[in-house]
Amino acid sequence: MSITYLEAIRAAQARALADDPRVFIYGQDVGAFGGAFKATKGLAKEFPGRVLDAPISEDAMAGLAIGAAIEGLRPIIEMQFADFSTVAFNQIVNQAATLFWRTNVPCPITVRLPCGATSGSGPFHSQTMEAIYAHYPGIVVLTPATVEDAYSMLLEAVVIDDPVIFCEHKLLYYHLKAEALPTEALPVGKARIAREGRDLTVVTYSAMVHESLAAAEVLHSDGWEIEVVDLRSVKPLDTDTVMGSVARTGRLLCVGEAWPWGGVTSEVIARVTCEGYDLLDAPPQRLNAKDTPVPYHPNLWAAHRPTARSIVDAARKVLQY
Amino acid sequence: MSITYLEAIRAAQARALADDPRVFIYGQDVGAFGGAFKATKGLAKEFPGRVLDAPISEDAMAGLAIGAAIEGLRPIIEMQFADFSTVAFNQIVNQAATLFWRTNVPCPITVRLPCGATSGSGPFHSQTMEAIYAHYPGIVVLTPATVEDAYSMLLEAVVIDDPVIFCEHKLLYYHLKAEALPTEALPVGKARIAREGRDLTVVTYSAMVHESLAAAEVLHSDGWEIEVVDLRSVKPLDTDTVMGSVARTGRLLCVGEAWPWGGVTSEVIARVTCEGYDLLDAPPQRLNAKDTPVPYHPNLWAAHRPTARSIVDAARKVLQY
Amino acid sequence: MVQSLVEPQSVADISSAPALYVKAYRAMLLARVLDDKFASLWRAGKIHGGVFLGRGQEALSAAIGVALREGDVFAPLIRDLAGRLAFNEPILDGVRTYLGSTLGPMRGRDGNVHRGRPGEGQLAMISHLGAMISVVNGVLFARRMKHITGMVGVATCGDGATSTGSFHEALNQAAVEKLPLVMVVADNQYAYSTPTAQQFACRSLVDRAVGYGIPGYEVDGTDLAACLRVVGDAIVRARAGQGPQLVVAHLLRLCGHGEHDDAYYIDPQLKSSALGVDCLKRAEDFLRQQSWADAGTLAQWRSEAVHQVEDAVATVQREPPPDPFTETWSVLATARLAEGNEVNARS
Amino acid sequence: MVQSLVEPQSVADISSAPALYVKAYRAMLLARVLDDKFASLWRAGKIHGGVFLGRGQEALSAAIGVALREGDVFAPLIRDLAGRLAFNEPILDGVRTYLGSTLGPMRGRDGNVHRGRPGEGQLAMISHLGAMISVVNGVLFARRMKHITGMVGVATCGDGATSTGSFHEALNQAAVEKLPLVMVVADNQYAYSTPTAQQFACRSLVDRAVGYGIPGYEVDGTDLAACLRVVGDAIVRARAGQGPQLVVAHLLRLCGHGEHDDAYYIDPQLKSSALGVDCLKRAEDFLRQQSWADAGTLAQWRSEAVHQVEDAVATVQREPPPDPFTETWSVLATARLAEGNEVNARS
Ligand SMILES: Cc1ncc(C[n+]2csc(CCOP(=O)(O)OP(=O)(O)O)c2C)c(N)n1
Ligand SMILES: Cc1ncc(C[n+]2csc(CCOP(=O)(O)OP(=O)(O)O)c2C)c(N)n1
Ligand SMILES: [Mg+2]
Ligand SMILES: [Mg+2]
Repeated sequence: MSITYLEAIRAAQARALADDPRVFIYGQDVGAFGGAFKATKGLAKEFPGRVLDAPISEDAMAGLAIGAAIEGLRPIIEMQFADFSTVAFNQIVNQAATLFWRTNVPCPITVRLPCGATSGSGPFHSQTMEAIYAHYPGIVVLTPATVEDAYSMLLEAVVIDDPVIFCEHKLLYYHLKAEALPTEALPVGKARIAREGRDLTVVTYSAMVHESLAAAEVLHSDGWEIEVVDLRSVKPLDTDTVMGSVARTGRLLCVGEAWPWGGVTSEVIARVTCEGYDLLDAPPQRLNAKDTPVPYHPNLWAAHRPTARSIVDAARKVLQY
Repeated sequence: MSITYLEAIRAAQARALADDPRVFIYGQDVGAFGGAFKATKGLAKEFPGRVLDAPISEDAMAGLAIGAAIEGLRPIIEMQFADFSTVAFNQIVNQAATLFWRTNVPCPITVRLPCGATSGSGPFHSQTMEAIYAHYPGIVVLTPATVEDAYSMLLEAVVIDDPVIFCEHKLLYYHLKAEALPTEALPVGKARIAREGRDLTVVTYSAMVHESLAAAEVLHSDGWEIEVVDLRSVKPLDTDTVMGSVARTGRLLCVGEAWPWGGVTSEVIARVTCEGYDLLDAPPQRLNAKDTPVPYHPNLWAAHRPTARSIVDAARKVLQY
Repeated sequence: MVQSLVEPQSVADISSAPALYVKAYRAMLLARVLDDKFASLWRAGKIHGGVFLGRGQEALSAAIGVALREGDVFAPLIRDLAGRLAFNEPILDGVRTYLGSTLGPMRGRDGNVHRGRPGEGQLAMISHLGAMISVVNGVLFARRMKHITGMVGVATCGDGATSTGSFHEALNQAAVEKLPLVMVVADNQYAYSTPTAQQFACRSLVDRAVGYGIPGYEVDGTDLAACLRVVGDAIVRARAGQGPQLVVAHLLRLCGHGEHDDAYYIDPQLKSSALGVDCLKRAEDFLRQQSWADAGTLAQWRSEAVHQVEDAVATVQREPPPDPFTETWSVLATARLAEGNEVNARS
Repeated sequence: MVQSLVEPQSVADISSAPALYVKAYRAMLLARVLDDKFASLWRAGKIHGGVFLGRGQEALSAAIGVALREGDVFAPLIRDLAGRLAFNEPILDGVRTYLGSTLGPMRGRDGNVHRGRPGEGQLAMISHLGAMISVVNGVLFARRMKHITGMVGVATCGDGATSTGSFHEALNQAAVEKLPLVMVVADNQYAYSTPTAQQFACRSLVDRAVGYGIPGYEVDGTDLAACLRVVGDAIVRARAGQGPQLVVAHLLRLCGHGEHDDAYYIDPQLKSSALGVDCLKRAEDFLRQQSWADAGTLAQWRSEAVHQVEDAVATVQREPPPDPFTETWSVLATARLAEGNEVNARS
């Protein structure tokens, strides 16, 4: 038996619904249809009245979730694509994110964002929005890279008493597989050493973990040992694990699929250089998507995002310093 | 005669309207009333039919501006407070910012955002949003700190063929004064050395330029010479001027009023450490607002944002390394 | 087919309900006195930020408050002091929030009208207009999931806020889900300085109701009796499971947008029209006409209100302001995830 | 008072206008053939990303296209191939955009239905539903500032998109500004898998018109003659300065949401109802009934359409795909501000 990243997301939602009567799912086409990506397939039937279709009203979807959370429920909202959460932005960053701080009433909502570029999807079905949400106080931003994390972190997202932006990567939905669902997991807020190494720390998250692991493999055949840190959660960001790794390797490359200005990569580099400057034996580097919208054509798309190959090139620069 | 920051903004709009028949202003209460802050006072009368009240529809306000820009006009949109631009967010980052890249048709709109915390304004009338907009490709983000820049950069914003987010700081509106309007100016995209020094570079922008200058003055009496770089524009960001300054001082402190995660300060530090690592004699540091919403009460507000005093403290840390 | 006219009234004539009328009137009066106090504190420099009054809208707002019961949910906006008080918001909550006392529900973190106790059915508005309505929907939706019936949610807004996308999405959502939402729109002729002609082009905002497939009612917002009847009926219907209800009240804002605004732009013709009548004055006249209160009683009620307000202000002025050193500066409910302090130390 | 019913028609009966009907029919036919080609290219793996067809909506869409003139502006959505073609979008634009040719208007940067030539009145949709309508308003607003009259803008959307806040804000804005906007809503009974019962609760979406203070018309979207008349009239009225117009067409989506979707969820009763009639077939029957075309002519037109499509596809398949090395990777129009390359080099 094997289970995909997408199936893990479905399974986590099924379990959350089964375990806790306060959980419900609301989003466009999530009901009988099972969602645009089938992440809620069968759940409407299995949990009658708890998996509900929404009108095309993202602002009101988020608002409804917040109201239900005030009443003690634990809504999961599915945005059909992460990109469309821009029209729910205000409710998320101003209403949900401030509620507990302002009123002492927690706002345990989970917003699932199918994120990330896939070939042929173009500028409006490809975005990763972690940096935007992480900028705001009061939001937890999760970016699972593995089937196991997709499952365990989504379960934990529902339990967390704060608004969680759950960034699922569409490129991993069908192809990424695991043998089984995990029975235990690192808690949210802890990064994971996805591969150990001594020469360079690559800090990354979401789909870029896999590109980075592939790059590490390539560099391994050249004799380099690359340590890959999977952040798992970009806010809170586990600076300690990152610094621990940099302390061992002395070198840092940050890789993200988002745009360069103000993304996870600049945040990580700022933290490491401000707090762990002496750990570095070479200038840190970062690699992001290019600073244009995500292109439609596969040729452009492949060049727009970091890949194992461009990560290898960037890594060599840091290693050769 | 003296002119305030706010009057400079009004004067720039008057001149833009007078110089170019393609310019118009659209926003809530900007017409006969002259805007919530009086930034368009008298303009509706002086330029009949070209300064128009909008309904409370920020999304449609931005959309209308984009359509008018497609037709070759040069709209200026006033958001009543920067905070409310969250409901125009989608039109700005997905429609305006991508238009030229997608279609080759430029989108010369200027969105004026009255930004920044003032005492008693609370979580929803205090935000600075430069980091959010700068993250997206296709947007120019300006953050004038002086009366002269408020004037010249707003004039230039209207001329620029791309969407410009013009971040005016409300705290500077009435109190910041200059003798006269400038006749020449640094172009957008160039940072300015606001104060020369040899011991430490403080990189900052908007209202924090003044807190930083005050901090430099305090440190001066201790014998330290602080160089203050006013970024003026946070995207594009003039890395060259920043690096030139760090090359002279060997030390870097970045100060911003926004929240810490992914703001201007982390972007600047990431750039300098990635590209100018060897220029640094000490770890860089940054100082931002605290990672909570902006508090209402003056006591909390004053502690939430960086001030001359906290900048002095942070600077001493870098200097003493 | 189009239900945009006021339907025949289903509840008894208000003249048989003096107790309710008096209750509402006293909430109006208390709100007016407290609002006036806020204005004078503001002029004296004792209040930071804006002060927003409900002058001229007390009848409408109070009519909401008295029709609500424990277990209902209310999302008031800036001109709803009367409704808040009638729905049991303690006077101290308003005073503490305006003065930034740490003992208030917002603890100095948020101010003025941005207060509430969401856990007790009093939502705490964010500034973004239209944003609270779908939150009310969410509360109602949750109650339904918990099989709680017989309760309602009321959201209010002005003419200007009806132009927001959020207003539309939320009303449509309530209609689709048949939630017991009562949306009360105070068309007070202006949104800040903007007259309704620049805000909408329909005859009356009640004409929006048919487009959501919900009933809509118009009411003279200067007339407390009418407000009690129309708002009360709408709430009764929603409570009885008849789905969302829209009430549009016509009235005039009898003050500036905020106390910083002298409202010079308000059309004098509107001021002298029927819309410009002061609902408090009108209610007093009515009380006297009906012989439900004489001049002495009215003076007595007013003096009680003044005392309540003065007591509250005196109490709060002795309370501690927030202290940045004891403030947690932490934003998450989930303590173990709070990197706030670290980041803050770090930043 | 309420103008939600179809008004008496002001233009001559369509039977006196065969040329217009034929023109529209041929646009429908070409669109159907081209859509089918896109679907088959997609099945063959030649198209990346989604393919979205207008099957069942060609009559409504073509009626828009033929009523527009040079100088008008059109913001089509995903099911508007017929309208695009009728409003002079070159076939090559669609084919090049779907196949990602650098010679197309989107140069491989954007794909499929996200194409246009905004400088020529053909707006290029972004995906976010509702977002194009206020952009049309902006174009119309600008024309008015330039004292250009007699032109119109048409925006289209589906039943689902009417639930967006953007739809509401834009319609209200157009009404307040009295812009010559014609909003055409194709109520095709589903938004992706979601039936209209989960999308709105009013009788018909045309009931929204009164709430904006604009006239609204309903039309049978399967009937080309009716579409030409109702859409044509609305456009005539807007052109004549009568302000925004809402047209709601009733029809059924005769395909999946996209080609990846088998649309198993569509109610069979709807398919066999009057809504489920194929507008293309119905138009052919009408052409024959009116003796405006016989079987031979129809076959001839179809074969011309097939040739046009095949030629276009053959041409584009020889065209170069985008090359990441010659691509500028620069996003600003203002070249001197383009830090793109630096950042990109930098990142
Ligand atoms: C989305 C949004 N845009 C702008 C504002 C600024 N603003 C606050 S109150 C107001 C006018 C509100 O008018 P109306 O809804 O009629 O309420 P009234 O003040 O008349 O009671 C405006 C524009 C806001 N709070 N939210
Ligand atoms: C704001 C927004 N939310 C969600 C989507 C995803 N989406 C694309 S098409 C669609 C259904 C649209 O339905 P409708 O408006 O009825 O048009 P139809 O497809 O039926 O022509 C959805 C939900 C989107 N494009 N924009
Ligand atoms: Mg109003
Ligand atoms: Mg549809």
